Amino acid sequence: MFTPVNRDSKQSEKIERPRLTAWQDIRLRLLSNKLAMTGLWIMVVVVLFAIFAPIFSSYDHFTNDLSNTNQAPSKEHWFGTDDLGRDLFARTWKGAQVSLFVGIVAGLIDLFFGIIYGGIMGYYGGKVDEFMNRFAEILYAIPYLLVVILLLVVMEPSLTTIIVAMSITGWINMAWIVRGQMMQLKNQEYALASKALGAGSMRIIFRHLIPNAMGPILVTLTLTVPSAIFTEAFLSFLGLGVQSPVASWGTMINDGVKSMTIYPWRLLFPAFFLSLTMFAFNVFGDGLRDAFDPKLKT
Amino acid sequence: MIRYVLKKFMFMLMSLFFLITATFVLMNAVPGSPLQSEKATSEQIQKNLEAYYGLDKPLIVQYGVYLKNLVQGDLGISMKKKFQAVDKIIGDSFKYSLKLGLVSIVTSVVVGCILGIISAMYHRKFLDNFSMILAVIGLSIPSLVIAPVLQYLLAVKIEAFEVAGLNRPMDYVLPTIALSAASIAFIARLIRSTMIEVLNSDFIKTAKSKGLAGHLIVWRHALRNSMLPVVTFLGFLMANVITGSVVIEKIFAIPGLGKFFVESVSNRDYPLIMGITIFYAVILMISRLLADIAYVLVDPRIRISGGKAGK
Amino acid sequence: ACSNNNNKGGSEASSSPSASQASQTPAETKTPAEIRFTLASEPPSLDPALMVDAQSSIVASGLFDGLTRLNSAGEPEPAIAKDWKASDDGLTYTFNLRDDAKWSNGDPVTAHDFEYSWKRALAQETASDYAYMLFYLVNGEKYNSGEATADQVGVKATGDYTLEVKLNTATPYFNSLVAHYTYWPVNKSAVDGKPEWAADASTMVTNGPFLLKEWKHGDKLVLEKNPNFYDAAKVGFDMATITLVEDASTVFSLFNTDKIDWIGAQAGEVPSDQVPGMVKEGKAEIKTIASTYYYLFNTKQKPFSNVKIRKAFSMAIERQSIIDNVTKANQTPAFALVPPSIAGSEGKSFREMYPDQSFSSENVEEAKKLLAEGLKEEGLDKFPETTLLYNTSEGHKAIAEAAIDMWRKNLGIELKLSNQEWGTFLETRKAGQFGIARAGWGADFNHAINFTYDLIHSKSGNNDGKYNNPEVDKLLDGSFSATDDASRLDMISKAEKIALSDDMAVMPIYYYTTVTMQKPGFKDVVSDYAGHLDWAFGSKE
Amino acid sequence: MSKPFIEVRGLSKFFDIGNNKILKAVNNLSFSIQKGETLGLVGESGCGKSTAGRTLIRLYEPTAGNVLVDGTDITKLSKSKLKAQRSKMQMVFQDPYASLNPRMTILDIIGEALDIHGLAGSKSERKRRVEELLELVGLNAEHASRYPHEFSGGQRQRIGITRALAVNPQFIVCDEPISALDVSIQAQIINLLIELQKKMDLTYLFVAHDLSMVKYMSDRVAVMYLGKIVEMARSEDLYANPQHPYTKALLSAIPVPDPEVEAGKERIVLKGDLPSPVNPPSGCPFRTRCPAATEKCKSDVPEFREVRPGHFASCHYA
Amino acid sequence: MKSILDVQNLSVSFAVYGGEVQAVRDVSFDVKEGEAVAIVGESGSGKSVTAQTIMRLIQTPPGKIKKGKVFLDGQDLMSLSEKEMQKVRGNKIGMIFQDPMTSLNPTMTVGKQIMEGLIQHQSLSGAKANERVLELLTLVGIPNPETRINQYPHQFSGGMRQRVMIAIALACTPALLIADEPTTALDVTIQAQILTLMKDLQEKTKTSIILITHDLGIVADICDRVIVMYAGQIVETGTKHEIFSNPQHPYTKGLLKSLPRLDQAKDEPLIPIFGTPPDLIKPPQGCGFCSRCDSAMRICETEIPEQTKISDTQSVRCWLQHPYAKEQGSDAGKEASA
Ligand SMILES: Nc1ncnc2c1ncn2[C@@H]1O[C@H](COP(=O)(O)OP(=O)(O)OP(=O)(O)O)[C@@H](O)[C@H]1O
Ligand SMILES: Nc1ncnc2c1ncn2[C@@H]1O[C@H](COP(=O)(O)OP(=O)(O)OP(=O)(O)O)[C@@H](O)[C@H]1O
Ligand SMILES: [Mg+2]
Ligand SMILES: [Mg+2]
Repeated sequence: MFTPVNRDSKQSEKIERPRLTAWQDIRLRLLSNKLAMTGLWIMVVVVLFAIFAPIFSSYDHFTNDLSNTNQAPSKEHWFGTDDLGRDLFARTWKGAQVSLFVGIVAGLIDLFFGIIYGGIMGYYGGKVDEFMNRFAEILYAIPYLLVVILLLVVMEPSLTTIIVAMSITGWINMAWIVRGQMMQLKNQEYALASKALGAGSMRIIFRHLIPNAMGPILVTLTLTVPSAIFTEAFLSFLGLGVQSPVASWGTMINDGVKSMTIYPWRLLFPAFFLSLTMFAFNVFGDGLRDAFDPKLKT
Repeated sequence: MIRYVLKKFMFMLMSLFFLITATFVLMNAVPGSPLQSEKATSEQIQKNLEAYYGLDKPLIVQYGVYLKNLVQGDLGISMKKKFQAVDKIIGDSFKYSLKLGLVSIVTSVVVGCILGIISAMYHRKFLDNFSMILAVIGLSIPSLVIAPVLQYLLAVKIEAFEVAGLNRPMDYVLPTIALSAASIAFIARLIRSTMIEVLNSDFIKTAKSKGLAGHLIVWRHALRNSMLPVVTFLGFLMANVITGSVVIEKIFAIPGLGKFFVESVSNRDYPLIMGITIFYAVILMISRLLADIAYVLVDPRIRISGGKAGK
Repeated sequence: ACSNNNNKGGSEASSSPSASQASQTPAETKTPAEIRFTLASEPPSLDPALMVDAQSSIVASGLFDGLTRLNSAGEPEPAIAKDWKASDDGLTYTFNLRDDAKWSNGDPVTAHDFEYSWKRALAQETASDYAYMLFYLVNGEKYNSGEATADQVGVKATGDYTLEVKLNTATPYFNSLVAHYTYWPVNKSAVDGKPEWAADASTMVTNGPFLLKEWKHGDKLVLEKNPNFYDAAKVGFDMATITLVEDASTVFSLFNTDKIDWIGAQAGEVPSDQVPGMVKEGKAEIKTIASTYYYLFNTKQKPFSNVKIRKAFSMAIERQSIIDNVTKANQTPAFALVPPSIAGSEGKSFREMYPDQSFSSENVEEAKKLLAEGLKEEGLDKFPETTLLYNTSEGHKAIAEAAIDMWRKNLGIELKLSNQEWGTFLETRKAGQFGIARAGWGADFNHAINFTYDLIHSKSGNNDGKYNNPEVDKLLDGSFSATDDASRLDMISKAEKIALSDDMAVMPIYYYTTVTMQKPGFKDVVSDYAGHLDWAFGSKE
Repeated sequence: MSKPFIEVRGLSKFFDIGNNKILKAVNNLSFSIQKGETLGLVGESGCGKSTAGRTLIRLYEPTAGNVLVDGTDITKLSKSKLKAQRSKMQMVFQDPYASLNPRMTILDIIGEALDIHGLAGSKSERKRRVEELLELVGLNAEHASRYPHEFSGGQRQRIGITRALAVNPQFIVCDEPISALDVSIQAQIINLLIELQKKMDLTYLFVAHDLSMVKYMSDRVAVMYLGKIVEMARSEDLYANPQHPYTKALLSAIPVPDPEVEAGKERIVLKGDLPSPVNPPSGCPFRTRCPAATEKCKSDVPEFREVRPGHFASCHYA
Repeated sequence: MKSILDVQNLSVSFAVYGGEVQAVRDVSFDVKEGEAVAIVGESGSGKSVTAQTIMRLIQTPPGKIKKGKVFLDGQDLMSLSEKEMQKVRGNKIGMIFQDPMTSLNPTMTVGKQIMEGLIQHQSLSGAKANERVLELLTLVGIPNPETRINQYPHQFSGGMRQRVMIAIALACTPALLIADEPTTALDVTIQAQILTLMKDLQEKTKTSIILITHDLGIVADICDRVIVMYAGQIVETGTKHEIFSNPQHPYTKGLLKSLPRLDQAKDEPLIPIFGTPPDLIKPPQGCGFCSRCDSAMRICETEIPEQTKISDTQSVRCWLQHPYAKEQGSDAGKEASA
């Protein structure tokens, strides 16, 4: 018992804690967040339904059945039918495809431009920042409707057009968020260290700073996606986006609100699933932010 | 401070100039014209109309004339609403939007703060989850849905409120709820996250070590320090809320400015488009400037100087 | 699709006992009789020369009084003009004016006011959209284009209370035409040099049954009975409150919570999903109006340059099914352009005289056959990609969706749908960038020529499908110089038949109706022939 | 004396802090360091030590002055030339928590240095080299795949040193590499630095505010006050015979971990705080806190002069 | 002398995901009236947690006071309600934190922050409180207190702020002052000012002080007794002189050795303690220092050592004090350096 042990000093450098990469760590923290996981599951289920429900449904989203208009939900039509007798179950999930696609793609594009623009603006600061900031501000204030209508002149209405339309100004908010983060992070010593090694600005911005600004970026993204979904409805209304008989949640809600008091199911289902998805997005985004926040680490 | 405001002001004017130019060009590039109608009129009538509104002149001349009038404070006359001055249209409708907007901003801030504070104080406990779920729900349901549902349930079914209009104080309730649901949620979450951080900061420990009670700590020490991000957010919120919301105005028949954002473009009412764009930009810039200034008031550490106000 | 026109259903109103009683009984404590309704948007102008739309005309019909007024059947009745006569050649009209009409500023309403107002409407610097309504006058068009002077225009006050009008061609419906708002008078002293006079309640000078008390822009208009109106006894309402509410559901809710008394006929709209229920419960009424809903074919472009294909498309549409299941307001299936409420002659409507049922029929088998033939003629082995263009609106969308579904089912053709915002839509349609495009037309005045010349004459600016048949043009041109009404209508009907039956120039779908709801106790508040609310001479018990 | 390895002439760095105010963080520094030598730099917080270190290797663009590294003036180099020079001069940062990117593995953090200068041909070579370097500072190869947050402060600081070493530098600016560390760990790092210096013939600028460590580490020590060097000498010399009143006060203020010494010590307690570098006092910058200040100190700027052989000070009365 | 604070078997842990950090493990000590006790130890050894537990400032959750009692003047603080505890904080115990830059509310004037405690505990009127604040500011050596009172913390330098913190802590003349590394964030010249001030104040007010630090120099300067903590435990206590001249625990010894003496030459290497402190999420089964100890024995890995009294005032937790070890170990690894 009382005999000395001779140890290699190296051994005392051992790290006791289980080995966790940053991603594993984030995953662990996410997994332990019940609300966020609920959000994730909702998202997964909604996406699965959006993909498979239209395939397996015995109705399609476009065939009219004028003898069966505005039917309440029933065995045949789970979500009821609309004013042209189309099956709302099929339409809701077809709409989910459009809305989710638009939301996510627009979100990603905003992310892409916002990060680049905001990253450069925030990192360089000074005159560059002033100039780029002004430009964004002007773009932000130009009547969006004009831009969109003009776009309609040069492009055919389609999902692509919608996404282009949204991307014209959508990224500005993201850029501002990223800029704020950059200004905070650019004086971090690890950025300086990289500079001391001879790294260029782009490397510092995109390898060091952006990954560390992921938290606020993700939160903004969870706000961008829902707003993109609503903007899609608005743009479709202007004739820019998906054309009937394809629907999106946004356009279905627009339609449904009008007949809310007599055919409530026409509003209920798309609105419910949209809200549910938004809810899921938000709580998941929150969880993700918490998981990404190194300050909350132990 | 004054220098700072002056400098900002110069930048604002410059931005405005570019904005005006860009909008003018865009507006004229867009198909359709203010004089069109579904029924074709004779070429001569069309010409008379163009001559009347000066649309027969080359664009650059029109632009010059517009700028000249603008400098003299003349925003022109609407082409669709015959002989109503643009500034008057904006002024009349802005009155309503401003009133409703301010009410909903105050509501957003007060309710959002309360929810956020509750959440932060009971971090990771039931009340936290409860108020955050409430907030997220507020953020998840589009106002396009909230507004008509509220209207139907509370105004039509039980007639507790007026269906439309904005005449008595009670009339503000429904549109305010619809208008502020999302920002309440956003502010609540913002406050929550900063307040959690603030509550973990050293000076709160100092306050505790003085023997202050929990509510006093939150009220005297944590709240003001948690308001900073809200103030920045308010800069954007202000501009967007007080200039009106198309959807809410439509549903509650409020004669606000919001609908003109869409209407003026649909009608290709050139002077009104320009007027509203300028007005909106000015409001946007002023709100952001006010947010900067408010920032200084909230946080004595930040002194406005040169280019870097608190942001 | 909508338009303008104004008329008064005044004659019946006079028989309203309550109205006359109310003004005679000394007990004035009764709550004032008020009518409340909504408009979707603010009247762009209340200046008769500048008005172009239904909203303005509904409000202004309470504020102004013209030479004549149309009753609910669409026939002219005396108003400011006590009587009138046309010369034998039909080119000169003489109106005798009553001498007790007054402006709201106290001035008498004289023939000079009419002369001034008409010339003002024609003047270039007034820049009136509807100046062409006055092109019937001699030199009217020339004056408008600056080729003639005001003095040369064919209107003259030959005395304080006599107005002489010279026309380019015999126009037997001219006495209806002067009921139109472009022919209404304005007060020179109020108008001259003050272009903004009609944009504010305080500067308005009017001569109608009501006075504009308050105009809160964007919010509401309040009209009060004009005590100095020459026929004040006929005016049943003490006031009218017109609020501006855009959203149909909100309007409906306002009605249900007793905040308004009327919906329909351009003064609010019953939400289409509510219509069947409301009609069933007897709460809503459906009235036909003078408007037609139709699709334009782009006749200058394959495949719709082929008449057989056009016919096939029209035949494959089940109009009644669209009406029953989509539009749901008991519209009438249309096979021609002139709607049933447009007058013909001798008390019969135009459509009664020339029914459109025989123009074409719905027949899927025939349609398929025609389509195949048409494609062959065009040398096409399959139907090319084609777009159906419509302007953004729920209603248009539903109809378009139903239509393409019918073509899909009946003809096996897949069309693309495309919707556009209004301004863009008009431009696109004018430029002919469509295969099929939605269109609609409402009456400017109560005559069949308004639905034919304007829509199918190759020179008309409204013929966006670019239909061109010289024979039709010749018939329509000829109708202007026809001396009697019967032969004029005959020529018009022939032209219509060629264009719609033989050539299928456009594809009519239905004749519009309007759904109206009103609170009990109102009398003589109606939708006029064109589908505009006519309220000014109504009353409330 | 041979030609110095680092030669700094009149180096200044001013920050424009808006409102037309200039903050003179580093004001006209001149000194040189021999190859293999350690120059210690001490001074109060905010006196410009970090700024000096950073400007020296051109992490900040100098406002004025020249820095000659091995004969090349790096203040004049173009971006691309500078990048090549960067491998010669490196920096170890103060805060071992903030100086490692929390989102990167150690392999990537150190590997980045190799990538930038193209020092590793293949992936496996890169890994091998990183592991080699880790061994050099007493860490395990196994650590390469871990993230910074898994390490203790001392280990992180060693990683920071490894990163600097990765590019085979000749000159390292150590910006308070131990002040964020525990006492028991500090010695590990100091020993490591000294060991590396011997092994690789490194030249150090060692910034710190712990005077006992600086003395132990350095061959010569420079004392900074308000952006200026007020005294510079061989370290034994400086400690045994401080000339500037600031240095004297500084030395007396260090608490010595020995109760007997502490009990008998007479401490010079300076009054007041460091003045703002935005408007420094006229004349001698130290005069506001100097116990022996006179009218002369107010008006005349003392010259930085050699008061004894190899011992420089800027005080009128030294 | 009467002991004013008596801490008995205090254990505190924090729930974190993946386990429990046992930050303080079975800590007992006392503080006598008018005495200055230093707690030294490696970062993360539980010094701050101990101090904050005495004040009951540990956030629960994630923190949890597992067991133990803390008597202040015979009253067990751990059993008080939150309300009662508020009467103790700031009134009977004052506290100073490490970082004066973040320990003051940036949005409140300095005067108000000092006044708060006075109003809370002594129900002074506004004017009276103001007077007292001026008095306090003068006491801690802040010039122009009249103008300073209305300024915000950012208008103060670090040293000044720490003086303000001291004024806050002393406002109600508490019996015990806990200073958690009060000078770590300050410069040496400023540190000297603050230390001098604290010494003066202690002489004047006779307040007992717990001074947390890891600078042995400060300990040597102003403390009477020293408590050495390692990995959540007290490994050694003794008077200042005992600890410096006769350290018993290998950690204490190592700590003293790893510091350079002013006369130490560069080629005479420092003797560091190798390795890193244990992770308290999985505290070692035996002695916490075992993995870094040169003289570790088998038993050190498995059993927590007993407390051994060296003198009336000095005691240590180390198996080397065990009679067996003394027998066997004389030739074994005493100087077995790696
Ligand atoms: N990027 C910057 N912009 C403006 N001022 C700066 C900047 N960096 C440093 N300063 C200022 O320059 C002065 C010197 O700062 P520096 O960081 O060099 O001091 P230091 O001696 O390293 O202090 P410490 O011991 O706290 O690290 C300080 O007053 C600081 O506020
Ligand atoms: N709120 C908390 N949540 C989780 N763990 C905590 C918390 N507070 C402290 N700890 C842990 O408790 C242990 C002791 O921390 P403590 O702050 O008492 O150390 P210390 O001795 O004061 O160190 P330092 O010298 O760095 O201040 C550390 O391992 C720390 O990680
Ligand atoms: Mg520094
Ligand atoms: Mg601590």
